[in-house]
Amino acid sequence: MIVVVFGVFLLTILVVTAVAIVRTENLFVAVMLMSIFSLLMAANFFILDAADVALTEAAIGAGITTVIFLGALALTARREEAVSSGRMVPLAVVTVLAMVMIWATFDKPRLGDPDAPVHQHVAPWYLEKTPELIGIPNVVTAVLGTFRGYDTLGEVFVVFAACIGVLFVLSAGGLRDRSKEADAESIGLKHHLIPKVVGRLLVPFIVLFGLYVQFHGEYGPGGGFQAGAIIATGIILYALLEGETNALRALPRRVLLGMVVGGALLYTLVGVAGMLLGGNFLDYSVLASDPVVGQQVGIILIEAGVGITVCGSLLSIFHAFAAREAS
Amino acid sequence: MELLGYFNYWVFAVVLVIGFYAVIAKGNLIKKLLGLAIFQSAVFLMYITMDKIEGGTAPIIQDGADGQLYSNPLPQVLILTAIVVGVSMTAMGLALVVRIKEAYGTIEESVILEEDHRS
Amino acid sequence: MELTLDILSWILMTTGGLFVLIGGIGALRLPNIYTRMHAASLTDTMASILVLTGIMLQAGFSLATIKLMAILVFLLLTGPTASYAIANAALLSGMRPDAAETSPDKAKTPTEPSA
Amino acid sequence: MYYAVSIAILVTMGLALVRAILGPSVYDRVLAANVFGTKTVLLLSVIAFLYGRPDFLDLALTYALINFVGVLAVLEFFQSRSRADAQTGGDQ
Repeated sequence: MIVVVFGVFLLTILVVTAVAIVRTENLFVAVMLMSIFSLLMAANFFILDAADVALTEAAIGAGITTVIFLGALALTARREEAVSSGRMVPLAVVTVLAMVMIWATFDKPRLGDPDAPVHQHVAPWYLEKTPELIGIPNVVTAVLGTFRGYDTLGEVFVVFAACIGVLFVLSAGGLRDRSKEADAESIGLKHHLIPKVVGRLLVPFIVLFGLYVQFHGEYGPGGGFQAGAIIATGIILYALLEGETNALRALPRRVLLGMVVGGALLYTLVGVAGMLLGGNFLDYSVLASDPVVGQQVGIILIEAGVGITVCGSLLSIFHAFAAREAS
Repeated sequence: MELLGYFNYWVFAVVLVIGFYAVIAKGNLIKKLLGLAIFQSAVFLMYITMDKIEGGTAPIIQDGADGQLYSNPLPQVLILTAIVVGVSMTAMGLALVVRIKEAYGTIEESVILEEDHRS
Repeated sequence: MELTLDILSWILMTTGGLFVLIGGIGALRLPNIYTRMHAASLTDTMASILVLTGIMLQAGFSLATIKLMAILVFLLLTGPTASYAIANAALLSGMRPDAAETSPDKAKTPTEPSA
Repeated sequence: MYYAVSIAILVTMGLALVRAILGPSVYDRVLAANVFGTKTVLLLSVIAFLYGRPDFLDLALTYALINFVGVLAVLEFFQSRSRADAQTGGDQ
């Protein structure tokens, strides 16, 4: 019961943070508050029994979002110009909308109501059949990988498309020549001994932990999406410490693009392999003689594809922003 | 206590409209994107609120715990992927903002609209 | 034995909680950025050690204890480094670690110390 | 006793949030965000035990490893800004 009170407290300060983000005129402060907002969201997800979602929010919100927003801020403006007029109409619209939505919530089932419609339909079937059909403890990974594998394939392609879009938009205008001139500029944090030593120590651990999350995703919270984000964060840390160029020397743009394409391709090919072996698209049970083992092999393969694509996309996006900055 | 059961949905509604307000009332494009991220997080919160079940625990099946209730895995799967897609989309928006800044020299909506009218 | 461990971990966790609270109050109430950083970073390390050791005693010998140890080690590595990074950035931006600067209005009296 | 610790951590999170909103300088806000991060690590570890699912410590471990990257990004951001200001003669 006390945990419910914790949730109420966390949600209250979540609202305060959101108001503060909208009110502040300093965009840098807004980004800092956004990272606090993300921490609060993760804690709330955890309290609401969604460990996998909380892990995703942790992996994305703590590092990547802040880094990308700061990269964009460095390229644009750091302050917002105050708008004095025309605030009343949006405020009125928004207040009415909030009222209507709060009024509508009384028709929803209470928090944790076991009779809620959402718990009646397909979810009990997933929970009941996962140990039998897939043989792994983490139902979220099972649903993500096989029961709704088609959906996940779509999401992977959205990430892929977003990455290609960012590269198209930001690379226009002879980026490569300019980034070479800027080599001397991007020294990273070389002059800061303490962060450099500690950071170098941490990079391998972050990547190792990412791999653990990737391959432990069937047994605990984790999976390709989280692992890709964590590994990308580790490599971004390397780039921050050693400078852009050194990070690109370790993982060139071509390799990153290959990862983006290769991961998505791996996912699709697993689906096609299922068809060739006589099943349906993304039906993994034909991949091995024992259907349960086949499902597990399929999940490991597609999770690897997801992880590779997510890691490659996030790193490509980071490098695209950083290269603009240097030019 | 009855009413506390709805608190999550109220917070969802309030945070959603706060994000919406930033999108419609603020002129700064990065502020709009921050508002969009808040809006998106509110939707995540609503889905995850629905998955909670009283006396349940996260849907990772424990050995030797028969009769244990587990929260609903389906909303979690939807939101898990949506978070990663959300950050990619935010990056896409920021890339466009960076290009707008290079073309117009500003990221304030009012100034951009003025420039467009002049040309 | 069981009881001793329980009492010990209870003491550790309560002291840790107290330290967390003191650090939070210090980060809110102290007059300038460097003093606030002092309060915050002190508890980052001390409170983490106490709270996590307390939980470790509860967990016994298991995978959880190893994970808790890893969390503790990483917190002890990153916390002070983050404090260093913030202090360095603040110093570079020209904020002086001035002891006389106790509050915004008093800060104006000794504007430039002769150093 | 898990409850006592969690309540202390939650109150401190609230205080850090107040500091993050009040400022006054941007570094205060970075500091507050950092305090918030470490307190979240502690809170997640405590709640994992409160729920009796210690296998969820992975989450706290993620934050312990990754939170640091945000702070370093801020340092790099300010460093590149001061370098840019030195080149253009500063925009203040």
